[in-house]
Amino acid sequence: MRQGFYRVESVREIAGNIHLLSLHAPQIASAVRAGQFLNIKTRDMYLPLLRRPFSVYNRNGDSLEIIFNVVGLGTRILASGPSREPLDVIGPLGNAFGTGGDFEEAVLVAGGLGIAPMPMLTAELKRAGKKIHTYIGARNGSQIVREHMENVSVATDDGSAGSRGTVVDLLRTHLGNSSMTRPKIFSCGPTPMLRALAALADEAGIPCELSLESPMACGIGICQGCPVEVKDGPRKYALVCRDGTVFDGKRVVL
Amino acid sequence: MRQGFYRVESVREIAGNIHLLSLHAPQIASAVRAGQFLNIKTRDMYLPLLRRPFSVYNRNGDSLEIIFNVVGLGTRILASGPSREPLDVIGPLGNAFGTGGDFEEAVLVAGGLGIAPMPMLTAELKRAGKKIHTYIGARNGSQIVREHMENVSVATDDGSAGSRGTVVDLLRTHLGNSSMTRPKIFSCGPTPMLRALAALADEAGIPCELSLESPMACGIGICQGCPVEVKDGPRKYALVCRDGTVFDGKRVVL
Amino acid sequence: MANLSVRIGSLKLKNPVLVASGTFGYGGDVPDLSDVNTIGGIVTKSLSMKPRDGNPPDRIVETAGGMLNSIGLANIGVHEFIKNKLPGLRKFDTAIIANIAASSVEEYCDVLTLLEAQEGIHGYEINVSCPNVKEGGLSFGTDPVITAEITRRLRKLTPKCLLMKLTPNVTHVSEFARGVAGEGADGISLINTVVGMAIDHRRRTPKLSTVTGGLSGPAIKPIALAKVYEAALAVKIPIIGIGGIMNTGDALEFLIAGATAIQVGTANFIDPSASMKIAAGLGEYCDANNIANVKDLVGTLKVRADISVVKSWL
Amino acid sequence: MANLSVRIGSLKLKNPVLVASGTFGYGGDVPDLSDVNTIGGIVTKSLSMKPRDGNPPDRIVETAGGMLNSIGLANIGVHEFIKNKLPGLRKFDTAIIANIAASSVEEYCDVLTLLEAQEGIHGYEINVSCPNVKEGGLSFGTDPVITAEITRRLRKLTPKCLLMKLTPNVTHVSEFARGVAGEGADGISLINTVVGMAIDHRRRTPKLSTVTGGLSGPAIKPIALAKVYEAALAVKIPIIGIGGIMNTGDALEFLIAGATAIQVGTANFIDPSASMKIAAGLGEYCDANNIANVKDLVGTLKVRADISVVKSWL
Ligand SMILES: Cc1cc2nc3c(=O)[nH]c(=O)nc-3n(C[C@H](O)[C@H](O)[C@H](O)COP(=O)(O)OP(=O)(O)OC[C@H]3O[C@@H](n4cnc5c(N)ncnc54)[C@H](O)[C@@H]3O)c2cc1C
Ligand SMILES: Cc1cc2nc3c(=O)[nH]c(=O)nc-3n(C[C@H](O)[C@H](O)[C@H](O)COP(=O)(O)OP(=O)(O)OC[C@H]3O[C@@H](n4cnc5c(N)ncnc54)[C@H](O)[C@@H]3O)c2cc1C
Ligand SMILES: Cc1cc2nc3c(=O)[nH]c(=O)nc-3n(C[C@H](O)[C@H](O)[C@H](O)COP(=O)(O)O)c2cc1C
Ligand SMILES: Cc1cc2nc3c(=O)[nH]c(=O)nc-3n(C[C@H](O)[C@H](O)[C@H](O)COP(=O)(O)O)c2cc1C
Ligand code: FES
Ligand code: FES
Repeated sequence: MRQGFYRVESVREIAGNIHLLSLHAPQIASAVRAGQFLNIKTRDMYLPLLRRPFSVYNRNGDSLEIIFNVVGLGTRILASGPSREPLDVIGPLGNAFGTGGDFEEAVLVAGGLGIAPMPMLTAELKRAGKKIHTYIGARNGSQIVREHMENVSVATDDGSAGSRGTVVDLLRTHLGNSSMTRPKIFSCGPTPMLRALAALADEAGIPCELSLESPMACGIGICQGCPVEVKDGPRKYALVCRDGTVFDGKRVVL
Repeated sequence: MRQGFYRVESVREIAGNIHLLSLHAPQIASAVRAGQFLNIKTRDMYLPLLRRPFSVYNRNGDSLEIIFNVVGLGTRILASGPSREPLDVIGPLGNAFGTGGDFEEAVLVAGGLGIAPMPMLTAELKRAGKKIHTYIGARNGSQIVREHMENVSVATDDGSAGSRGTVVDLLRTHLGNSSMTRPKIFSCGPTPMLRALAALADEAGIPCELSLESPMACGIGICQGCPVEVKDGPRKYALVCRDGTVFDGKRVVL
Repeated sequence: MANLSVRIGSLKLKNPVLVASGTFGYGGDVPDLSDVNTIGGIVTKSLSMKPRDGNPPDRIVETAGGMLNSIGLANIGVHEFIKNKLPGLRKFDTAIIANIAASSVEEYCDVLTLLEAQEGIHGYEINVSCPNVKEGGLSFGTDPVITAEITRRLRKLTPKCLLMKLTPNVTHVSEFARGVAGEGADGISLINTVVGMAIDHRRRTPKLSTVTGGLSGPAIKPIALAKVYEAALAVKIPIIGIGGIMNTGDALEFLIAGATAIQVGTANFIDPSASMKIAAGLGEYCDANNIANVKDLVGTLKVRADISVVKSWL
Repeated sequence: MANLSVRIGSLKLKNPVLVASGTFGYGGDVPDLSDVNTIGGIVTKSLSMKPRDGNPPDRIVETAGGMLNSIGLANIGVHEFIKNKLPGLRKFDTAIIANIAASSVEEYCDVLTLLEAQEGIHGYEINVSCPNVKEGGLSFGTDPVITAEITRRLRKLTPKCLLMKLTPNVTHVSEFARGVAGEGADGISLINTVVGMAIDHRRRTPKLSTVTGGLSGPAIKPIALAKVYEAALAVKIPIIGIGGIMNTGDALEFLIAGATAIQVGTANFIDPSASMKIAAGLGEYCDANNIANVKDLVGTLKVRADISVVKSWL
């Protein structure tokens, strides 16, 4: 992990309210792994006060990309376009998805902005020679991002793209109809989705890694602000920013 | 006085660290008088929290101009150029210089950014048929603005333009060497300068109007935040924003 | 259209939004920039028996997300208020609440008695919590016995709505809340400003002439909410929530925490029609969420059953 | 080069900048992003006898210019600290101050006794002011008798630097300051966080699992400065100023107000090297202003002679 000032190369809207920001950050780009995040000071002052965490979406040579929704002040500032000053960024942070392990087919499940880590994950899995299935859930078709992803199936709440319903329901149906060889699930998305997915994985006996979110003050393990309840070990909580963000679905209580 | 959202037309540096901002504000432009000020919300959030007061520098048809130094966050934001959103402005505020009274020659004395109200004042005095002498004091020559002003004499701390020394000393010399017919002094600048000037005016028996500054929370007379001690009347303090900013030099205790 | 009216003692407000004392002049000072007829009420600048000059400059400093003031209760005095301000206020279709500050229990009583003889005042708010004066102010407001005593004395003098405005600068505001509720106050206004200071490190001087002042604005909203929540758990009389309320969302937080009404202070300096926008916003919120009566929102904070709230401060 | 060293009891700090408890882990957690050898000292996360899980999520909320936390003293416990963290800390060339939190007077004593037997600890900071736990914390820190009692008991157990960390959530912090000074504390750390809360008005739920939490960051700097000033006027022992310090200018304000040293808290989350930058900045400031010893700045606030400071809170 390192702290540096990096130039914003571009910011553009790539789907309904979803912005892609490209950052010239060679030192981070050379080290980052799929599932890791950046902690970004969106403006050089006390409002917003804290950094804002974003998954690395893609690596492009010396550049890193993140994608985000405008939800509050920090993302509003980022979406307003490159500022003259470079951004103060800490990264790469968190652990990473376990792409190297003992499995053959990777099942990527993303809800909403949970697609963010999937392009890098896809690239890593391809390098590791895994077969990839990607399931994307969104509110509606306008919010679907598929670039850099493989073998994509889509579910939308309103049925405006892919099947109507949740992405976990879609996966459940697919798992019922097909048989995968030594699959492993990788997921990122809203907590209710992850909870349902962890249950499905458990039922189906498929290993499952979840990338979690939490409000964070530091992102680097020094504030104890981002607990997630874990079932193993002597401690009740692990820290999302330092012990995660990726956790074994069996390990966490969501 | 009114509150409105007005488009920033341009921001440019017109002298060393002095910026000129032009605002499309027809409703204020049609009402404003020399010596009045605008109270500007520099950014739509809680940092900076309060509005920032600026004298009206010039009127240009439907546009109003202000000039300012970058001294803190608010002025840094204004200097960073026109933003997409219009600025939230309250104005015109404060009383105005008494340009219509019983005098023949107007002596304008400005220290530093105290030149701000002088162009509008010059225009009003010209319309009223007064003869004008302008004395400008600055730290150095690079910070002198003379546009829209008449008959300018300059004093700088370092002597890099005009005479070396304070503008009040310069005026004292000039008053000693020349004789004016029914003069009246109009001034704006740092408090120590105004104090010295008021003393000089008193000595010389010349009426004198001073535009004062004060930290302000509201700028519209509802917070009692901007007192200036006055010698007359039953109350110890007057309010700079509402009873001023222009005061008779004899009336105030600086 | 939702019913926005709320009741505090005998006083019915058309909506729960008031402007806070000292942040809106005497009430009618900025007619061009605001329409007070659309809010629930006006709380006047604190009135004392004699006019008060207030503190020397500087009185205002901006801080991160807030501001410090040391006005020192500068006001025209109750006599001039009655003569020159009250007639104008009577024309408004909104509740007029006279805020009273004093340096002795007698002065509180005398000012209230004078005002009680006038038409057009709907209630009183008693400032026992100004941090910027040497007598009265915090020396009263941090003493639960005197605070209760002032309430008791004033209660006898008026049947009108009597609000006690408390300071957050105490260990247990609930103790003060219980005290004034026990003496018959109709409501509790919370919070006055938080004691703070700022230093010009270049000159090594205080930025306020009085060294310390009162902190207000968004910076103190979390503190104000906690105090309102504490008081609302402690007493049954209405709380009027104050502190850093800038928009409708902030106002809703206070109602949900247990405030029956709210006051808008510092926000008036930035936008003199902030309170009007909040009153309108509450209406829209209720309509959009099928809330028939705004008062149904009061004290509706849902606290997780599996968690025992840390109440060490209670 | 100015002399930046300051003394607190028997402890000499190379400069007056420390990192605050709970905001820098155990001290050695972010070596890539900070160089603790350039600051005066590290205050560890609060240590209790047994490990503590801390409070359920959510523990963090951002507010205007500040943040609320409700960590609940989550920590690994003093045994694991001694085993796994202290060895690493010993390698640093900076003062190591162990912060202790406990739910009984005995627990404070027991934890301190354990640490006292170790090499490499230069002092203790006693947290009697955490707003986020049910036992200990504010129930101790708002009681001057217990606070003094804890000081008295601990003073007997160590000759090392003993700092008492007080809460701002009391009416008169000077009362507590005098109490702990009277029992032999070497210094007073001020302030811990201010009780605050935030509500999600859409869900009508508290944003923190424990409803209330502790406010920190720039928003509270004015409050912290006023408390430091109050305490510094009340006692002769050094004050360690804490609260919203983000940069050198902020640190100077605290020194001028009367703090002998300062701690950087929330700023670490935003910039883990904030404290190092401040330590360097103090050196530059002293050099630029011909201040030979940083301690010559302490308590140099110039108050206008014609103004009597409002001290109703003293
Ligand atoms: C590890 C991690 C990775 C993330 N990756 C992405 C991503 O790739 N793309 C994306 O759009 N969003 C991502 N998020 C969520 C993103 O951090 C928030 O949307 C963002 O912080 C909102 O900031 P704001 O100022 O616009 O919103 P505000 O609502 O104004 O933020 C207020 C506070 O709430 C926190 N907050 C708000 N939403 C969230 C959230 N969902 N999770 C955690 N904290 C939140 C903010 O950090 C801030 O402290 C991620 C969050 C985490 C923890
Ligand atoms: C009536 C009036 C007219 C003014 N006209 C001009 C003008 O035409 N051109 C110009 O450059 N400046 C003018 N000023 C000063 C200008 O308002 C300040 O420079 C500006 O507020 C600084 O804001 P900031 O955020 O950049 O600085 P900061 O230092 O960050 O401001 C912090 C706080 O201090 C206040 N403040 C800072 N400097 C001053 C000051 N000199 N007077 C009063 N309050 C201050 C700010 O308003 C704010 O509340 C005027 C001030 C007043 C009262
Ligand atoms: C400039 C100023 C003057 C104030 N004057 C008074 C006053 O005269 N009487 C009073 O009871 N409260 C006074 N207050 C306190 C406010 O009424 C209010 O309680 C406090 O500012 C918190 O609310 P806010 O954060 O919305 O401003 C004053 C506050 C400010 C900022
Ligand atoms: C996330 C967080 C955790 C904290 N944990 C502790 C703690 O364990 N012990 C303690 O004495 N203070 C703790 N504090 C209080 C800080 O040490 C400090 O007193 C306070 O945050 C004010 O300083 P600041 O505004 O610079 O953050 C914590 C503060 C924060 C923000
Ligand atoms: S966000 Fe600070 S420990 Fe995880
Ligand atoms: S600035 Fe508020 S009364 Fe003048």
